[in-house]
Amino acid sequence: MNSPSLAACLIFSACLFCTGLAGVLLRRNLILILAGIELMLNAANINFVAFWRHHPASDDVAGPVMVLFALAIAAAEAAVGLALVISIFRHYKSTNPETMEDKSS
Amino acid sequence: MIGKGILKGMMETARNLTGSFHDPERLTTVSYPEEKIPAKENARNFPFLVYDGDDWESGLRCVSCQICEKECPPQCIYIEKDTQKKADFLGKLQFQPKVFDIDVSVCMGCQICVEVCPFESIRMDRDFEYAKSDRFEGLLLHKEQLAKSNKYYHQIHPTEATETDAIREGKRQDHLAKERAKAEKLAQAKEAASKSQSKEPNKE
Amino acid sequence: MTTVFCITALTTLASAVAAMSLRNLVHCVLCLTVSFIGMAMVYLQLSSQFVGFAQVMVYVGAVAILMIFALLMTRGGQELFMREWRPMHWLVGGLVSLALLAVLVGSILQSPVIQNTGPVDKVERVKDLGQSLVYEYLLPLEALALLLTVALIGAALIALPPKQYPIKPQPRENS
Amino acid sequence: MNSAQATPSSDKAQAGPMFESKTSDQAPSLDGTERMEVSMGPHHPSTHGVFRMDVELEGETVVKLKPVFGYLHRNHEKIAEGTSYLGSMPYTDRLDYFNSMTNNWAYALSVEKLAGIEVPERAEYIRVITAELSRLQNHVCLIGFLVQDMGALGTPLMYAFRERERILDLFESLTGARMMCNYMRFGGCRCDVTPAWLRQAHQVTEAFPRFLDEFEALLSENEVLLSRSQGVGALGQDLAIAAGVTGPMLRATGVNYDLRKADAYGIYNRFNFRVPLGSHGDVFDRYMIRILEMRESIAILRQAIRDIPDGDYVHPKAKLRGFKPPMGEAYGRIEAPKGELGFYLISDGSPKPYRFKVRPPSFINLTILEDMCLGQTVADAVIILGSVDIVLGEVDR
Amino acid sequence: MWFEDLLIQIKSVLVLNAPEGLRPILSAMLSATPILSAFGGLFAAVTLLERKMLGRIQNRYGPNRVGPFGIFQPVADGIKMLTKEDIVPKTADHSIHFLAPLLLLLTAMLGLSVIPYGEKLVAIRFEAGIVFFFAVGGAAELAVFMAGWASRNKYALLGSLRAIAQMVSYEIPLILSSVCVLMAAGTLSLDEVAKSQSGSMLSWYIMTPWGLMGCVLFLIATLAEVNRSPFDIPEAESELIAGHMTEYSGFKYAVFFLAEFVAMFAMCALTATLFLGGYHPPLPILAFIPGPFWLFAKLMVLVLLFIWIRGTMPRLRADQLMEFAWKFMLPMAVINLISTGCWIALGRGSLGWGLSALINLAAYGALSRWLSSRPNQQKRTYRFAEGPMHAA
Repeated sequence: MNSPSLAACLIFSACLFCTGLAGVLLRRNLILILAGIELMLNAANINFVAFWRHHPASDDVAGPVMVLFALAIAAAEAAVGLALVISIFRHYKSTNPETMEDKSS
Repeated sequence: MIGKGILKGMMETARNLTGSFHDPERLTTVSYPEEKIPAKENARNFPFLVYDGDDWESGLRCVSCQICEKECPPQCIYIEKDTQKKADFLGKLQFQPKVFDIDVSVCMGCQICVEVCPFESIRMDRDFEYAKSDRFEGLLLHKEQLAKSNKYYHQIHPTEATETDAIREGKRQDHLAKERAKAEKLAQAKEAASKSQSKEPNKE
Repeated sequence: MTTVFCITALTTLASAVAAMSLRNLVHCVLCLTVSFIGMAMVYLQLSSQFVGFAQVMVYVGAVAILMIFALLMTRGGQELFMREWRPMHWLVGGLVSLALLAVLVGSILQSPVIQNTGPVDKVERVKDLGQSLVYEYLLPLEALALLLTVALIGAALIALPPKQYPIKPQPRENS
Repeated sequence: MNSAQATPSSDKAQAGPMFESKTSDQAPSLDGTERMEVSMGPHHPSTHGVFRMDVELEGETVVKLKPVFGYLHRNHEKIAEGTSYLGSMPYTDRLDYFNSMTNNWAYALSVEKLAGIEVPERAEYIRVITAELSRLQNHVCLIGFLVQDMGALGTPLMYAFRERERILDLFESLTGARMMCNYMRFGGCRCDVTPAWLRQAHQVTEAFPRFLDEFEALLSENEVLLSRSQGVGALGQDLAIAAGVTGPMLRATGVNYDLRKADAYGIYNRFNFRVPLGSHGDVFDRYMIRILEMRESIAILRQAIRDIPDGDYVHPKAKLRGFKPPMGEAYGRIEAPKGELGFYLISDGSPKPYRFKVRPPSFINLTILEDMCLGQTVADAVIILGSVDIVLGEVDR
Repeated sequence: MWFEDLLIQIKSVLVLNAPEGLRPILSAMLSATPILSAFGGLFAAVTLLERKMLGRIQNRYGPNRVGPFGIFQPVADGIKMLTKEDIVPKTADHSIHFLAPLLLLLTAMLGLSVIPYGEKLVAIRFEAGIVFFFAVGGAAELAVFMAGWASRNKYALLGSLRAIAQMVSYEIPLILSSVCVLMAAGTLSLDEVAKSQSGSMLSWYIMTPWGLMGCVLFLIATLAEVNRSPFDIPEAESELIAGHMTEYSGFKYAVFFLAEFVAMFAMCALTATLFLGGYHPPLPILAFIPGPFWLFAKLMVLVLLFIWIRGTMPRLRADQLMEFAWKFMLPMAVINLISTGCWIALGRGSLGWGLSALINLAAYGALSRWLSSRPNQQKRTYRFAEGPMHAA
């Protein structure tokens, strides 16, 4: 299988990263903000694999292993993050970060 | 041990599964239109009108007394008396129904009309395949549809029909006896009258 | 640079953009899932099977479901609509991310890395992966296991409702 | 229970899609989740006829349950006041259409009380036999339905119907109808039983315990059934007595009350049988009490079929037409399979009753549905309803 | 062997005669078509078989109207389903409502692509085939959610949430109980797993104590994963009408139905591959019968077992289902892993066999003792009334 070139992968992941960033900056819902962070993490993961794929060393699997670690961490992050969102929602009756400010003041 | 009860239950269903292939006790259903469970003798469904002889119109036992109409709990019987009378099995002139309708969509088959009928004319049928495409007119049975022969009655409820016939025979005997007695009385009276007067002829 | 990669990448990007911009939050999460699947396909094209499947398993099977549950529990369905539309906010945010994109793409295109290496013919072997996990990266793996356990318990504790059910039946008044 | 229980949250959430409803005027409970109002019925597969439960759910926990009935209201009592005493007899068949025999008996009993009619001994025996047979088929079908409500795909129900069929065949060959028997008359029964019929009834009775053993092997130890029914829908003795619950439901709570013993109506004091009692009052107890009662019914049937005397099957002076009881009132009650079934009659001396009132066991047992369901899950509410043993014909009348 | 070679010959002839550009597509289609058509036919046969067998269990005949012994019943059902009006609720999310059944079917069918049907008959030979299988299975949850959410029906939503909760929690014991086989076979690839069980029946993994326990656990988890009774809580008709399928009718409903059955077949095929020797015959003498036949025979045995269970069992409650997953399935699966480890460490001989059996039996005994000591698993005794009646 002919795999995509490194530049394509990197640009693709940069685009994904920026999409995630835009989501974090623009959306006003905690869950979507978390989703944006997940997108950014994934963009980084693609870079890991792409660099591993294009690295001349043949017997090393550091890239995929890093991705696996990142996956596990992302899963943990999602679990805790979403639990926090639920807990925040119980307290403030909203998942909009701005209304939270209003209430606490 | 958890799972024991479940295994026991599964053995039970397995026994029924295999049993359904060889044990008629475990496969009680029948394939209905091709195969029918033989009807019980007592089975009842909707009423019909019994007639004697071959002609349903003249042989109809109903004398239009309207007791069943009155007693019917859901009031599904509608009777209109005919002005013309006809002779019944005893030779007595009786009314006959001009209209006798039973709305079997209303009838609940309770058999009360049968029990109250003093003329043994209304009896329970056991036919149940009444599906019609027209549920108003189609299920309103008129007397020509309701009239069924005594032979048919014997076919579906042999014991009961024999009993009924015995009752009617008894009634006929009673009647004959009464007629005879009456005739004798009449004859005696006549004799007595003719003896005493012997003038006026009998108008009959 | 194959057509397959182009299609995958464009679909992934499009659904990621949709996930970040749609109004209906459930649609957002579903689009996000599509982009996760797209990324898994990119991994496959980079001949990294196990990572791709793990990606689908973790992100589609777990994270997306978790998000949906969180969405429904926070009545996300009702806060679907962005109540106020603030153009300034969007302008600034959009500009920042576009600027970052420009910087990144520029630096990637200028970087020497992309010139001197072509794709190497190699496949990720599950066996190698497993062996390197338990030999080379044993300590991180253990730490990760601990982290996951802690995260699991922590998440459960945080999300625990303040009151316990079931509700006891109330005695009838005057019975 | 939390504070939100008291807030009026109902009435609005019913119509409209669930996510678009305005939430601000709906008080959420403490943890911010919303209550869901579900109308189970009248066209819901679990509700045993046209019956509706307005259920309010917190997650899957029932916090409020309102039984709504009346969908099958047929004006039974008013119709009875407009027809002759005999004319109401076929209508009583249709109250609890599983047990037309016991319904007939309860009505006949109250009319006999009202008019002071004697019942010949043979008729009493026939009544006991038919009543206990209908108790058998009622209980076995109820258990079938109950397990069906637990999701058992109808297998126990089919077995129950297989056995019920044998009893219905008996009824058919005796009375002509399988369900709407219309068999009892004031002062006896409509027709006599034949020796052949008694032999057949004996066979059915003797075969029944074997079926019960099979049925219990299928169900009684099944772990799924145990965990579904034990501790579910528990009912306390005090509440049960206060609410007027009768029948197996009351006995499952441990109250020793069986009209066959307490009233000894008919000739029940001649038979040797026991009254099983539960101690938890939950769904499993109701299930087991019914199984045990069936075994006792078989004992009664054996004695009755053995001892049935010759004689009249109906009081020779009983009138069919032009029946007019003297002025007065009477309440006749029997232990129907579902509980105490009573008919209250007032006569003004005319051929029609002045007042006709039914005391249906299912209706009164149903009134405490909410008390049993609170704090349980929706799935439990379904089987609690199943364990009450209702027939909507009787509930709505 | 001859059968597989024949199939491969046919395929290579067909592919090689095609124009260059079409070859990969043609090859993929030629791999997919026999699998899909075989399972499509199996679906039709099993719907009939299930109804027949359930009927027999319930002392009925089952469908017997259409054709001799009702064998054309599936055709009639199909015609009925296809000609039925497709009703979509007005407030439903139309696109998602439409996509959900298709996605479910897709996930179910993708699982079939990694099953080895014969030594040479694997549609896609992934090195991590079983991970692919479970990853694709995970997407089914999403489809169920889409169906429930897009219907805008409370019953549907409740049903789909229950389904997701159930599938997520049973995925863990499912994967853990398959891991023991992967440990023993030392590979993630399904055809390697199947190959490692070649020989007679005795070399199947179900013949070891851990394999038996793993197989039982795997089957129970499979029941939950494909929403079959007694775990059909998502569609509990006595509570939730039809769960996430409440608002579906006609063709889409048929697709749901198909997806459910295909998922069941896929899981059964996986069970057969993992524990029952896959395409290997029970005795080496029987090797002249082609491998696919054996796989399908094993699959059918499992499907019949599922139907039998369905005819017997009442349904668990949602919370009891979770309880069962976490309190019985998960500990048992973990202990089973330990027992597998012992078996491997002790050289796969009779010593390891005995120790593994011991561990499993002890664990099962202890767990079932603990579970049946709970308040809702009691054996009760009943008393009969003595003394005076309660005053009326």
